[in-house]
Amino acid sequence: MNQPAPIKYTKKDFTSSKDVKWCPGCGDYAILATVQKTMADLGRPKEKQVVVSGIGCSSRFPVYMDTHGFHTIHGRAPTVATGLRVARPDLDVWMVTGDGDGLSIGGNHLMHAVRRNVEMVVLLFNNRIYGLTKGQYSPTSEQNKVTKSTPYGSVDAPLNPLLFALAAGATFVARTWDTNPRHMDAVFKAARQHKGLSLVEIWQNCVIFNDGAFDNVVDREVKEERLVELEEGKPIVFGKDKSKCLVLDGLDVVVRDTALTDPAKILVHNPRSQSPTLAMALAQLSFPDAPTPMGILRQVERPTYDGDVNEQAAQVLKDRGPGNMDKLLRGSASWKIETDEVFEDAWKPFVSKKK
Amino acid sequence: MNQPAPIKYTKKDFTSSKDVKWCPGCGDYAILATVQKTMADLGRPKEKQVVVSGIGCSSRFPVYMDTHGFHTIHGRAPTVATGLRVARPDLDVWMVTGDGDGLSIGGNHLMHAVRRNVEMVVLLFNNRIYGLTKGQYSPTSEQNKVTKSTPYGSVDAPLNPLLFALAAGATFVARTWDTNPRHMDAVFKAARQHKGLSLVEIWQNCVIFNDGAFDNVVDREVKEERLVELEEGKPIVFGKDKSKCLVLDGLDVVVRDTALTDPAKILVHNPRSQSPTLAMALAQLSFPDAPTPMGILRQVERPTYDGDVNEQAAQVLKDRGPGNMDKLLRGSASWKIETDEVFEDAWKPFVSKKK
Amino acid sequence: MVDTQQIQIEGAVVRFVGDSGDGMQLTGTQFTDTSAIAGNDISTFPDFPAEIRAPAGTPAGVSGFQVNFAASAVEAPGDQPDILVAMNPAAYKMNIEDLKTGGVLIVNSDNFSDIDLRKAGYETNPLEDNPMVGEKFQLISVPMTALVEEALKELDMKPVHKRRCKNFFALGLMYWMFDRTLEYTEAWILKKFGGKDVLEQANIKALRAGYNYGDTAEIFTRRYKVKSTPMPAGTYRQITGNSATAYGLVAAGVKSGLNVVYSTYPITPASDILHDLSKLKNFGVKTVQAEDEIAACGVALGASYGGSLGVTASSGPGICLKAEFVGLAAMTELPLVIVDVQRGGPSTGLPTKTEQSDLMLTLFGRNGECPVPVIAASTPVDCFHAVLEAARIAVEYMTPVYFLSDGFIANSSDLWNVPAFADLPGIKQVFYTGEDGKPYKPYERDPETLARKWVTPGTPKLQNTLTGLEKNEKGDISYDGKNHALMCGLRKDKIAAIAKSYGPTKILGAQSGKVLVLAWGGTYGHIVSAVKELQKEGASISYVHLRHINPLPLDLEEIIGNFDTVVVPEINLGQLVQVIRAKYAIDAQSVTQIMGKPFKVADLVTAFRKFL
Amino acid sequence: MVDTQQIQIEGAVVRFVGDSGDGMQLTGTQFTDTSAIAGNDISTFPDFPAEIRAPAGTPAGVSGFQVNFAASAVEAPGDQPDILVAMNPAAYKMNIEDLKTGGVLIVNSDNFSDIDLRKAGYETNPLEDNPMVGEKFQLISVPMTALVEEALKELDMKPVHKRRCKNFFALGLMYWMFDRTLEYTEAWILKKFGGKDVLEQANIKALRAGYNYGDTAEIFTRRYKVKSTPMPAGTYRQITGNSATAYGLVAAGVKSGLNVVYSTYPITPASDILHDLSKLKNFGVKTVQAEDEIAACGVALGASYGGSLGVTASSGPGICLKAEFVGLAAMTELPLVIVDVQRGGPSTGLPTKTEQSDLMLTLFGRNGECPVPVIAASTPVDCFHAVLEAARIAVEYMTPVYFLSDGFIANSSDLWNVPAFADLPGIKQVFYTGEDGKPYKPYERDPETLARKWVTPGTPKLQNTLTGLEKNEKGDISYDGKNHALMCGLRKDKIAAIAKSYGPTKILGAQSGKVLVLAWGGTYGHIVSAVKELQKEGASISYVHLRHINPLPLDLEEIIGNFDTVVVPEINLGQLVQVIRAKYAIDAQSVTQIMGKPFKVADLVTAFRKFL
Ligand SMILES: Cc1ncc(C[n+]2csc(CCOP(=O)(O)OP(=O)(O)O)c2C)c(N)n1
Ligand SMILES: Cc1ncc(C[n+]2csc(CCOP(=O)(O)OP(=O)(O)O)c2C)c(N)n1
Ligand code: SF4
Ligand code: SF4
Ligand SMILES: [Mg+2]
Ligand SMILES: [Mg+2]
Repeated sequence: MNQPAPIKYTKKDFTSSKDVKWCPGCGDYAILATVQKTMADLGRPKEKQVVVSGIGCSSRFPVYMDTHGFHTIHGRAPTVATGLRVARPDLDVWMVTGDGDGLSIGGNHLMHAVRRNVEMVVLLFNNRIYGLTKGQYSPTSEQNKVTKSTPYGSVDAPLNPLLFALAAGATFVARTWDTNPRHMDAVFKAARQHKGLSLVEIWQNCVIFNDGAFDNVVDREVKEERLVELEEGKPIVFGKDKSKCLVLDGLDVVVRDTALTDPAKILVHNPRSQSPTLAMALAQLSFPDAPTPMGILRQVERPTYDGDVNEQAAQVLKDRGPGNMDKLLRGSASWKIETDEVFEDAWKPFVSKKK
Repeated sequence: MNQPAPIKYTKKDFTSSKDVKWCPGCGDYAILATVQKTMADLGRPKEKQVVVSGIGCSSRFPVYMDTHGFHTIHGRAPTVATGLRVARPDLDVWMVTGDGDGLSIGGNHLMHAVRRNVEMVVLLFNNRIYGLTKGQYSPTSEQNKVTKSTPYGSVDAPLNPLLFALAAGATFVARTWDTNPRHMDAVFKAARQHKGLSLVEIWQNCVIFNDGAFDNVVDREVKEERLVELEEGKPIVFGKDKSKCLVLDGLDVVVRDTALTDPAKILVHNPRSQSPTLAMALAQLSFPDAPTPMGILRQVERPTYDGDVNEQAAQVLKDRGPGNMDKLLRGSASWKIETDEVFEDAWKPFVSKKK
Repeated sequence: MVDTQQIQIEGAVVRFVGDSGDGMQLTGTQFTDTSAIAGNDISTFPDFPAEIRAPAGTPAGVSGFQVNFAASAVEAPGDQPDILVAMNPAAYKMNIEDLKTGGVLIVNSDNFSDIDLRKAGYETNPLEDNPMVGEKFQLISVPMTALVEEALKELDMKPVHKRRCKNFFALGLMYWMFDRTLEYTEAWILKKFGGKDVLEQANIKALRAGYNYGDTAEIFTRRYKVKSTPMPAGTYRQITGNSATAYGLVAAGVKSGLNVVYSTYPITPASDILHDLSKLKNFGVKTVQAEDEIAACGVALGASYGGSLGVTASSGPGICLKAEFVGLAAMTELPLVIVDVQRGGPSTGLPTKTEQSDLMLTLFGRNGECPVPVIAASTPVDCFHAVLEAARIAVEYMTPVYFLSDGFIANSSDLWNVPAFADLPGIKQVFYTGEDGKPYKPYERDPETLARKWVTPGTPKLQNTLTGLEKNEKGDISYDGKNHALMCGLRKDKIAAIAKSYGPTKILGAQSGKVLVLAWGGTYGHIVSAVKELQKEGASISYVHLRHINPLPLDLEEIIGNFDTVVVPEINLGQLVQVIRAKYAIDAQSVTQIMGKPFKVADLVTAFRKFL
Repeated sequence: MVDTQQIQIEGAVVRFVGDSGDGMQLTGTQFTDTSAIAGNDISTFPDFPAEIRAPAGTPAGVSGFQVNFAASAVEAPGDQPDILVAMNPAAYKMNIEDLKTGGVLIVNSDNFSDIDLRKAGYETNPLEDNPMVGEKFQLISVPMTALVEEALKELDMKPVHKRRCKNFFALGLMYWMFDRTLEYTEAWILKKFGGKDVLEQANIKALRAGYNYGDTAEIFTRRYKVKSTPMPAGTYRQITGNSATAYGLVAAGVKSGLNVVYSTYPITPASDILHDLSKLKNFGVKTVQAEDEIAACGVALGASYGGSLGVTASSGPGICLKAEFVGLAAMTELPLVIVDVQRGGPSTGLPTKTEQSDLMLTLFGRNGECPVPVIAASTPVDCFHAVLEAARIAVEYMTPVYFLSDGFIANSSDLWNVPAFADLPGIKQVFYTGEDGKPYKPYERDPETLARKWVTPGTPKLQNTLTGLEKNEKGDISYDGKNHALMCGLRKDKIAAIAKSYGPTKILGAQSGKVLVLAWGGTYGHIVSAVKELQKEGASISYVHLRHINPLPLDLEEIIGNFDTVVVPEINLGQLVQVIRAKYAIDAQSVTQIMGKPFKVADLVTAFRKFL
């Protein structure tokens, strides 16, 4: 479908009148500001932007947007978003969730939405903690984490949100982080323009309960060496003066010295390859063994559930014509009675079985 | 831990007195017989074998076993099994589930059990249909499938159960099929002996609602060309006279003519590599592009949740000594009153706040 | 030669029983259709096991279908069969006790071999040396298998396939017995196979063989004739409760001008509604099979948020899972219909059996003060009208509504004088788009209905965010205590106000007297039969059957006040009775049965008599 | 020089209010501890916003802590504060209406700048030109920020950190005002910082500065002295309801000889129980933070199946999700304790506010006939005893049990005369291992309790499979109608039989009379105060507070019969009242308030008076 010409908006057009109630310094502020900018830049009709969320600090997001919104219940936003897209394929659906909302209680719904490729942008605010309930560990918390609920350290291994999405058949998977508005904005725009479900993991700092959780990678001092911004069609190099690169060793992606590596061997980023294996290999990279990849890991086309549901309905309508209610009610095995006699004892409380 | 010497059992020792109520010809019968044989061969104490299941034709399984069993509710067996292992690490837990029970309603619980690596064998009976509710499509049904609930064909893309488990961090992942008792038995034994969660997908034929769903791969006539039995440390070759092999092409696993391939290039199966990428690549293979891999795709060691929970409890007990209830109740900020005066108006319905 | 008498009777109850694989449901349905078309009123009761195919020949695998047909109004499928057709010893075993004294038992004697008997748990043949034979019932043994094999001997089919046609033989025999034509069933077979299968011929031949056997075998001493029923003019059909529910939902969509998004997760006995609706995409219906019941409810609510009529359905275990979402729907005041086709509980319970034990769950099974309307259907046909009413309330009052059906009415069928669609009541629905230019307050209410305005996303200028948190009239989140009290009160009053939209409650019988029977749901047919029986005896007993359980009709208090005793019969351990006692502070009496099946009319008569 | 009078008073209600970041909860707790140790009885009420840190200085971010302390028994935290300490204009705004006429308002005047006023939504300073000042209350303005900065000027700290100590200044001032020693709080500070932080010195200095300010500032005309309370000998502590619940569960484990597996998913206001229990692994407690509430319940049930005491906890929205599993626990008859710390509903509602609106949910929120015992705690301390009782019933009767607490008692604290553990009641628990050699029937019952035997996996020879399907005494799946009726009846009777194990119901007041107040849960403290007040006036009013809501005490019917009117006060729209009306068919009257907070004693007095 052709998008109509973009409408001129400013960030303010997407800012609701409600007081923002996150803690001062919370990473959520920057994400909110960026999404407002992204929407303004994209210029799609604002009344058609709908933000659906679950429960959590992050899930308060729609309250602060001057769009339509639905702050639903914990973990279930993907289902409401799916219903909305099935009913209203004309709307742009944005879903906001947290690492607890989306991967703990809501993991199954998110997985099935991904599998079905329901067209929406999923913004997964990953702060590796339960913020709103005041600091219990989450499915993305590192092992041995000491939190309110794990005074002796947590014992579960963390989940990798990107790998999770890729295995479920995600068509668009990306990662970005709260202190880089430029990067967030670019990723959000690409996500919105993708036809299908776009899952964006956003590393988000919770200043109160998990402050600095991502500093070992995103801190200004270290990030050059510890994260790599993926760019389609470009060799994957990073570090000071791009002195390091990624190459394939069998099925493993490993770090090498750029200077000592045959340029032809340097891995070229291709988010559009049909097989998700490269994206899966990249998704597994992390500090300290390798740089954390940021940007779009995968972007491919596949029919959407909401699209297909509506197309199938349209096709049936075309093939069979609009349903005739009287015919439906009579069914294929009815018969007529012409004489008109009435039971003496016919009594029904609501409608008469026989008039 | 050393396993004690195996006890001598026969299959009959694991057969309950209850009438088996599956449809004649159902693949479930062969799986039941094999599990009974596997348990007998392993010779672990039968009273320590516990089968936990959800709801579905497959989930009736424990009723037919002469072991302890819990036929729970739909999709939730992983949670009950987790609780059981946390409470009772001395028991051998077997979990039985279906493609609906385990991947539709129960997907999240299964994922979190896999992530936590709770020690149990999960037998996932995949018949690509909802059997017990009489034939609706399931999350593993192929796209466009016409079923009772999808008269015009289903529109969701199927989920790959093995990829799903691998992305969640599974330490043991295998696939087998109902018409090969020898293969099933070997896989079940390895799964039981693995320390951690062993996920075994079993292709199971539902004669009533999805008859022949796997025939295009497992049928006697075609299986030599269309499936490959993985063996640790062996080159992956298949077909008549092993004329075909798998090789790596970048990150893709592709089929080649064995005769035309440098033997050193033929992929050697290594389920024990730390990175799951190979297993993930193999899990994606399927007819018609490639043979379906059968056998153990991945088998690595990682601490178990149930083990760690119990170890941590033991450690705390060791460090702090057995808890003293009176001390606990008094807490760290109590004070004594020696005189003994009583309120006139002290009235409490149950216990007196002050005696 | 035996003389076959033809006897004119008012009606009869016939039960077909056999193995799950024997096609008893099909046989029963055909027999019912033919009886209905012949001009009888009918009521049916299918009863089948939870297993897909329990081991052939065992009691666990027995499947049955009972039909009551008569020349006068039929309200229930009948307590006891007059005629029992049993295809094997297991079926005999599980059903013989129900056969009416003086009834007729017809068996397929070829299926009473030693091996068959053993599967049913018999050591010896219960038909031999059975003092009941002749005394309690008349036995007619027919070697159906052999007769079918003989009839099909010319056809090129495997013997096992030939034997499968024996249900058509039994059907043909029953057609002979009740002097029916084979016309309807033959046409059905032709339509089904379209000339493409040898089975077409086989089934027709078996059917005729059964009919002819009756004519010639000289073992039947009686043949029956049921007069056609005097009926008002109209178009008639049979319909099950589940199909009626499906059609009622389609009708609700068309009447309200909304698309219907039906989102569910399969569960017995609700799945057939999905199966029906998934075929009707050209009626503006979209169906979603979700990953679980929570998701199903969320998808439906998301669709309602988007301006469709969201509908979700399940049975007990799945209804439990929807509670949190129903709370959100109540809090955000969006329309939603939740269909609960009740089955035996608690927990997984008795999945294929009927029960009325989810009433309290639907009334109270949510956190917080969260009143939700509850509507119950009384008969298979009534499912159509009652679900339409549920949708009306959902849309006109902006609220989730529970619609209660049950396993009995869901699978049973009765005869339906199909209404003209245009004659059905309408559903008022308007989306608000700010046309009055007033400042928009999401929770401003219609002074009459107390419903808030329905604004869908996509509406320019009226952006707002719905939330399950408490909020004020402007839709702003509010933790203010007074506002909370106000909002809880308004939500309660809105639901209470729905009762103003009902018509007057109908009473069967006198307006005052000794006993008022007060009931709800799928027990209607049996209770009305019992009450009429007692009324004929002159007993002072009247009957009110509730469609609306929450809110209760406004005139109910007055009606109740006119009777000495209120008796509440239910298929549970007493649920509505608690509601009535709590509401009116009266000592209402409970009559219950909880055996996975409908009441027996005779049991009800006995139970009611105690209060007279 | 102003003369400071020292006045002897019976008790006082003090409320500290400030921004979420101002440390009001800590300040209140310290003040309470010191009062308790000084020999007063106490009752507290913390009240904080749902946001972690709402924007500083705004009304949404106001956090409060109220304590009632006295020389005689204190049952509730008090309706209105005598003294209000307000740290900023927003706190002033949200609380000033509650201040008692003639009370004292103490403000941090440094926080009433224009910018602060604007954040609170004021155009002008409400303290200036306010006719209420002096008339309705006495205002004491203290430039706390400046005074703290001054007191800490020598310390090497950022100014922002210095300013954060102002809550200790306020605390010191209140200690002066009530003539308390600083001892306890100073010891607490030393223990907390262990000499490692400059904050240790800073806080102590601020505390002393506040105290000294009172001594020297000459603006306080009155100082108070609350006598110490006469108390029975014993060891005393303060405890919140959530901690008491945690300890009660630990006690239940030790008393029954079972490990406790506490499995939950975080939710306000229940999470603190998890936080407490996760530290107590050396008491045989294992804690599991599950992926959601369904899983949490499944893990607990799996643990019970394995022979531990499985416990799960949540609040309203999460309790909804456990319904299906509770049904399975009831059907398989395994012990399980489900803790519901109620909060404002429906839906997400008012997460940090209190309410009693999940009673009907816990009584009826499951499919099928599925009775489950419901126990409610009445005070913070009672949480300990009531949850122990819940565990006793779960284990001795092999059943899931709901334990109801609420946001008010969960976070409030009262004084506890700590019992000796040995004096607490025991829990009888036996695993069956086939020792009597009889054939094992999984659903054979103890003739007294009707409980089935507890056999855990691992037990040789007694292999059996539990299922949520209906089954017979032998544990075999059964779809037989009569068996179903029998089993439903037995499960019901088992729960009913629990009432035989209760002691006699205690009545506060006469055994008969005009009004019986009948209540449950965390309203106890306020109701008992109101009833006593009326009794002092000579009114014919008595009071029964229920711990057991299902089954109700056997002697309740008789008690109720001795009063003209039964009045049921609740923080909801009337739930227990429905149960009482339904059960006894009486016209019990409802008194409700639903504002996210406890009753006010005065309101109750007024409400009860109407029935006298
Ligand atoms: C059914 C239900 N269970 C639990 C909760 C409590 N709860 C609210 S938010 C939350 C987790 C928040 O974590 P996350 O999704 O990571 O969001 P964050 O606050 O970190 O942004 C929980 C457990 C709830 N509101 N509803
Ligand atoms: C909460 C709940 N929802 C739905 C059902 C109905 N139900 C029973 S089994 C099943 C699916 C079975 O499919 P699968 O797990 O693949 O098992 P199979 O029968 O194919 O072996 C469903 C939907 C149920 N029993 N409980
Ligand atoms: S608690 Fe953490 S995530 Fe929540 S608002 Fe505060 S800083 Fe942000
Ligand atoms: S329905 Fe299918 S899966 Fe179920 S028992 Fe029958 S054949 Fe097996
Ligand atoms: Mg988080
Ligand atoms: Mg299946």
